[in-house]
Amino acid sequence: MKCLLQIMMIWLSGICASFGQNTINLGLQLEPPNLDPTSGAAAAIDEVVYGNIFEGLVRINQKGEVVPGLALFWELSTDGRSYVFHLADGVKFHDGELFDAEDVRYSFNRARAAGSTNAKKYIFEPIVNIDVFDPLTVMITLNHARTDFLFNLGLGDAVIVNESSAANNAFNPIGTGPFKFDKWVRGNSINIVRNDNYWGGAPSLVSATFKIITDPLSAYTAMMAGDIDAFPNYPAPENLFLFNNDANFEVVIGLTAGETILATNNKKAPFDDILVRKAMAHAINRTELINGAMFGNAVPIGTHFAPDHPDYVDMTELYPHNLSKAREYLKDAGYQDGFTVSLKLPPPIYARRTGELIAYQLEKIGIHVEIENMEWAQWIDQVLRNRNFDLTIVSHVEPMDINIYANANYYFGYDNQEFQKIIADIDESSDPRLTSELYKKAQIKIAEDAVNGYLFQLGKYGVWKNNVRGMWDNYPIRSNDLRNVYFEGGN
Amino acid sequence: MKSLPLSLLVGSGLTLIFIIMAGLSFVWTPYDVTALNIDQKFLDPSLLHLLGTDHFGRDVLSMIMVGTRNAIAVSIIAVGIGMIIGVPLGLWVAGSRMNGGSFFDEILMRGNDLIFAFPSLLMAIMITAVFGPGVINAIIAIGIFNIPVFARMTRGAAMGLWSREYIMAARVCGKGMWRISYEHILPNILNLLIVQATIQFSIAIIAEASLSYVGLGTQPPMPSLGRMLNEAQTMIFFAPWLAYFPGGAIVTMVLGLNLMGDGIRDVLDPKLRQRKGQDVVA
Amino acid sequence: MLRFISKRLLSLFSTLFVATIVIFLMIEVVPGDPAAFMMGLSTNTEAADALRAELGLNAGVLERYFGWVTGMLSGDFGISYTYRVPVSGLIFDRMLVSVPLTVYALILSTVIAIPVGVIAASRRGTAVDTTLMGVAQVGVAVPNFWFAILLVLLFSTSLQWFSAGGFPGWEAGFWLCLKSLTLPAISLALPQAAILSRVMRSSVLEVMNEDYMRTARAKGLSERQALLRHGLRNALIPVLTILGLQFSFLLAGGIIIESIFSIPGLGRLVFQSIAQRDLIVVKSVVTLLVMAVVMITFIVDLAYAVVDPRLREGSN
Amino acid sequence: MSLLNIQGLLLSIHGSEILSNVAIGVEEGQIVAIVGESGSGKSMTASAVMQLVPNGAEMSGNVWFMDDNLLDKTEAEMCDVRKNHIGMVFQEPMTALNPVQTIGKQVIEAVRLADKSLSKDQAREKAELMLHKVGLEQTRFPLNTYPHKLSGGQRQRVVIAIALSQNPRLLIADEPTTALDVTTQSQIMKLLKKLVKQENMGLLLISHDLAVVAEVADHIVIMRNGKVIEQGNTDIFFNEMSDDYSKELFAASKLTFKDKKSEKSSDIILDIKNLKKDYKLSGSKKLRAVDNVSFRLKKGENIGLVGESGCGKSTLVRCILGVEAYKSGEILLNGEVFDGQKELRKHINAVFQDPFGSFNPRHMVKRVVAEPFYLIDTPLSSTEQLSKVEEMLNHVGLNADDMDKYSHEFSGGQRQRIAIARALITEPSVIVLDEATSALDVLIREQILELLENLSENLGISYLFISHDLTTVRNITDRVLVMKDGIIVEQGPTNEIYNNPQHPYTNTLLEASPDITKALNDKRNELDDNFV
Repeated sequence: MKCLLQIMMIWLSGICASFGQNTINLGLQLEPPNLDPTSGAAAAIDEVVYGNIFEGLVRINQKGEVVPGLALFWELSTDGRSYVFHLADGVKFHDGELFDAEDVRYSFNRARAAGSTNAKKYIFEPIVNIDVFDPLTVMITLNHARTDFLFNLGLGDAVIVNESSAANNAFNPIGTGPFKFDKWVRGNSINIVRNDNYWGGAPSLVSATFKIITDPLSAYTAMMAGDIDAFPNYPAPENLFLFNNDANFEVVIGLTAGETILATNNKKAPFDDILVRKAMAHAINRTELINGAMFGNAVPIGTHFAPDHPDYVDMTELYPHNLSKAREYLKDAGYQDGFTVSLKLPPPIYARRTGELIAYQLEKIGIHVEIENMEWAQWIDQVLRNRNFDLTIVSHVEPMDINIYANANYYFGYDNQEFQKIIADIDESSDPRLTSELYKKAQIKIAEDAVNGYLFQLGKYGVWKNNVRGMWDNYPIRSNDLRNVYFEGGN
Repeated sequence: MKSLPLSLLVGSGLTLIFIIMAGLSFVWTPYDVTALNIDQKFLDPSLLHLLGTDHFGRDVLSMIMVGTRNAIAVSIIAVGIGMIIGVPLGLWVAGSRMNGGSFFDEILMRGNDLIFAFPSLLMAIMITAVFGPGVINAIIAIGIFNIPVFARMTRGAAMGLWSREYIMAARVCGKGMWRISYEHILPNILNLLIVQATIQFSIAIIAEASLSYVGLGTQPPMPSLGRMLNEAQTMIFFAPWLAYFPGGAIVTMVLGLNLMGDGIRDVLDPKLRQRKGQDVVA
Repeated sequence: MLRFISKRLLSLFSTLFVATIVIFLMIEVVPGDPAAFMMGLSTNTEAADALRAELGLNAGVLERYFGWVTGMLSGDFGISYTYRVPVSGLIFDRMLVSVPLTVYALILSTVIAIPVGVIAASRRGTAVDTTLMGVAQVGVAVPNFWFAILLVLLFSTSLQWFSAGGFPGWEAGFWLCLKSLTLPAISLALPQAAILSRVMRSSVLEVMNEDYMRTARAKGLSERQALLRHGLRNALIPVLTILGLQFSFLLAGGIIIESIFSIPGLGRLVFQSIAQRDLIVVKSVVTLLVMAVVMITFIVDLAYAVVDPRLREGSN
Repeated sequence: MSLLNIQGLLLSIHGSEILSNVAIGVEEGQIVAIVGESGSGKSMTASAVMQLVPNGAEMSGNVWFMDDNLLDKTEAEMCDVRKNHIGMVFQEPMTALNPVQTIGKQVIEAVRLADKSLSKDQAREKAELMLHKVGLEQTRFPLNTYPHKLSGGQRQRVVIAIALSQNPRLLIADEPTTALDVTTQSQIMKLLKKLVKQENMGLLLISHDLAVVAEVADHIVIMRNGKVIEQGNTDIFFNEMSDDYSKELFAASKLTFKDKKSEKSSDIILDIKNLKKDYKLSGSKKLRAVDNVSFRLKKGENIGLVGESGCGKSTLVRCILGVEAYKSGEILLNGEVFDGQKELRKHINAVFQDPFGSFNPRHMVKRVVAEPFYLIDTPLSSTEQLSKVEEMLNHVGLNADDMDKYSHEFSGGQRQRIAIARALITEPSVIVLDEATSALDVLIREQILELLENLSENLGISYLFISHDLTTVRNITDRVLVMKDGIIVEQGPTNEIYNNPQHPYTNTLLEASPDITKALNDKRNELDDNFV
């Protein structure tokens, strides 16, 4: 029996060798709660389904650019309010249903309806009209021009779903993408297989398995043991160098859209005093944070904007690490003897490690920080909803989310009319050059106001076997689009 | 003069070492455990840093000293809670049962069964989920599960004593349940309680380590042995000492306590059989 | 015997009933709600409210309690808030991993502990006894998660005998699954084996002092024969209790081990569900675990009755 | 050639000598009794023959069994000897059987150990036969009976059957009846005697009670402190014994009568009226432990309450002592209704059976004896208390220095004295003596009884003397109550009850009571019969 098994295994491995590998095992640290990207905000959903199972009218590529998706091309009216999308022909959902313009209308109407559970309902708010001209042409009219509308349509929250299957997408996702959902062993793995009828040319992988590996120790051992071919976002930057030293692996350190900030409760004393915030900004030593917490694998930021974005302004030298200056500001604010604050930390390891370092750094200027580790649920409850906090550390992983500073009710409570005006202008702007200028202005404004402590952009630590090709280097959005992934040396 | 059992000598020796380490950490540690020094991270054990340094450049020996102190403090209080509530409860129901009332006894024993039926680590996690992670809640979570242990043990031992003739004699002298419990029962089960307390103490140390391993015990910047192990686990491939030393410290401390418990039992009552296993599973 | 069983069953059900109330109330006071959790950093409170309504979180307390309990009685544990699939299926899948893991660990620990305990007891006072019990003392002192890390370091990384984690699923074949459960089972089993062997040893020692052992010796049985024929079965009685306790402890206590080895077991499910406030899963799993403990206690009681005829009559 | 011949047996455990130069012989068909107090080495002698001695024991000398010196045998060879030649019966029948195996299995095991050639069915048959021989009929006690279903006496029969089923040449019985009631005791003794004659075995019988063995033994060995003091054939031994210790033992075992002055006052200090007490059993069933018991105790009078285990006497005592509530009836103490109230408690106190369990091991004697002062409303100063304690210790024959010792520093007899001192300290009118002398060796028992008698005369205290043994209460009581199944079946002046029992149960009890004089007479008659 055992002997037979061995023979079988040798035979099987022979097959694999002769045909080249065409299935991939990917490591995923967080299991998605469900597989419906249009409901809920879990990034882990997009990491599995975006671009693989579901597609939107447009797609975001790994450089963060908007490229055609289900809409092969589009026209924008001169007032910037109306988009006419020309859809790909012959596209079928995985269940065989034909995709057409009605699906676009259905998907967007569903997302903006009252009672929608779409986490980014705001994307659809500017829509006033969706006109289906014919099955392959749809016009979307906005209340006013929005330069970010197309980009937003590329997000996972705006993927196109079919009316007949939408309700079950949470556990049986039906999309139009190059991969079909196969099965999900909860807590263990999610399997997707090639969609041979894919309209855009089938991918080279026959199937892909996302293995859920929550524990960073397992992540390491699973990689080393070869159980995993690729870990798109490896959870333990501290031992990345071991893979770097190993010729069997390739390590690609890229960027995510995650601005990691020391979020500060601007409505609460003493942080309502800009001097205090400036003092803190000077007390923060980004180099030490990045070395200590991220083991050198992160890019410092001085404002709430992705450093690889063309509009990014480097504000890191606005408040350089300078303890005496920091103390001076504190003294000016009347806190020469310091004060005690709490620092509520959510579970991710970057937050916990950075938190310990921040506490140590602030201690040096007399701000005594009491760390309170908490779960996400508690953090959301206390920090995000009830704004019951002094300081916290969190990574804002949504792309282009500087507009959150315009919301005076957002948890860090930055209520500045000047800034709100800038964002409003961005919303109104239909001129990309102007928009770009406004974004820069916005970045400078929040940096100057030291709304939060801007620490670093979260890195994306890609680790894969050295024959894996076509993985994303960066996470402009959370996606592991596998359409271009293949094994070198395979067929 | 009877010679002391080896287990007692070794056990109390080990325990003493840790108590001294913990006590010393109040006044002195080789390095400041709250001072982070990134330049000094992952240093091998050397004369400068006897047990090496961690990812923040902290001295592992100093952290173990303070971590031991925290573990001991948490365990003492948690076991204390268990004793202060559990022992009188056990005395009470044993007394009331021996005096004819079995109602409260039934309630307590059912309650005991109920608590025992709940998976302890899971409940500790739930408790800290409700009240937030931290030392106090860890103490409560561990302490709660100590109550039925002591209540049950006290009850059992007390029931055995209640049938003794000197209790009968005391009852004939008109002494009430509580007076008898205090004068006659308690002093005679003290041996058992001490032995049980050392066992529970060692269990509490492992429990504290487990809780802080999952991030629910002692909070940073206070070092804790369990959290050190958790933080170390992704670094063991290049800095294994980060896992060896704190783990070794837990093992030695618990070993010391268990040996001491065995030793005390042997000295106090050689006939007392080893019954500890039942309670160690938690 | 029948009265014995019915009496135990009655206490079993009353314990379970009280347990459901305790669990439900405990879950009620847990702060944070699943809908908000799922919306993450989103500013959209409207969507969270809609989600809350969709998940049926707005019903009254009593309504929810009775809905839950009556649902469970008919095998319907409700729909997971986060996964949106029936909780019963979720739990069942995890049980397919946790129960075998627990049984595996228990078998390992029993197979190690019983001979060790018997040998140590029959050679009490000798170097063999001292060595075995010394090792057992160390075993008791080792936190299983630390042991697991050491095992990984040794077997998965240095020797590369075992894969370090993950579970291939039963359809991948029995041996493959067994292999992937081996390291976790060992790390769970060792401390338990240490405890069990100590219990076994003292139990055997106690039995060896019993009068009926003397009777057996007087019949002409050697010490060894007497132990095997008359002692073991009696010595196993306290061991049974420990085994029962250990089963339930291991079933739930694998949380950390399951996480270290990336095994999709019950412990990890509940741990993750607590974090995600998927409370319907939490309360169902906890109820199930409590039920398991109570059932096991019941089974152990029955086993006692099988081993010990005195208990069959339910006499005191 | 003797069946068993122990010569110059020396046994020491971890260097301390337990047996020295013991020499005893047993012939086929002979019953040899070793008699001695606890610690005399009698049980160790039996263990030494079986070679079932504690770890660390070292032996020298010779134990000849037929042609073999057992001391030379290896453990494996000894197993064979135990299988085939020597059987043993122990003191504690309640625990001597494996509780998880049927009696049949345990007997069959013994059968097959001794004779491997037997088939399963044959072994079964033999086991049934053996159980029949010891009086356990198949119909009532089938082989699949578990030990817990049996009473102590029945279990002892099973143990005997086990020993017997191996057709031993020698049977060793170590206090086989000590844990049993008198009536059972006499049955078991008769059974043993019958079996010895039937099988022509040798029996080495070990007992602490001369009276018990006198009836059955052919040869008596008196042991003390690990040495054989004196031995001889029963018929002549008692006449020819020369050692003082033997004489003392004999005297203590003999029943003597003293005439009692019967000038009792008519003051009734304890009046029990129609007392009833029920225990709830499982379900709605009840056990009436005390059923309609009435009696009166007058000042200066001593009453004996006699009955076997389970007759309800302990319950009655607990009710009288006010530590247990009763169902109906009345207890009048000095004319007042007593149901445990503290004010009346000083009039009544008790001495219990177990000299080792009667004191809190963590309290010194002065604290133990002073405990009843708790009952005094106006507390005495501690010096007053101490002088009172001293006085009481003197009364019971102890010294004032003993106050500062712990109870474990005293022997059993001394402890009972302390217990008496404690009972006396509040100068009660009644002392309940609950089996107060049952656990003591015969000689000590004598002394304690004497002490009690003196105290009663000097202090005018009344005793309620509870015992399972009729002979013990005979000399100290004025009246006797016989209790069975919760009912007082007979009561009357002690002499009348003894000489002319009315109730058949009383009669049985009396018959079964070991009585050395009677035993010796019977023996003589038996011999005479043989001559005729």
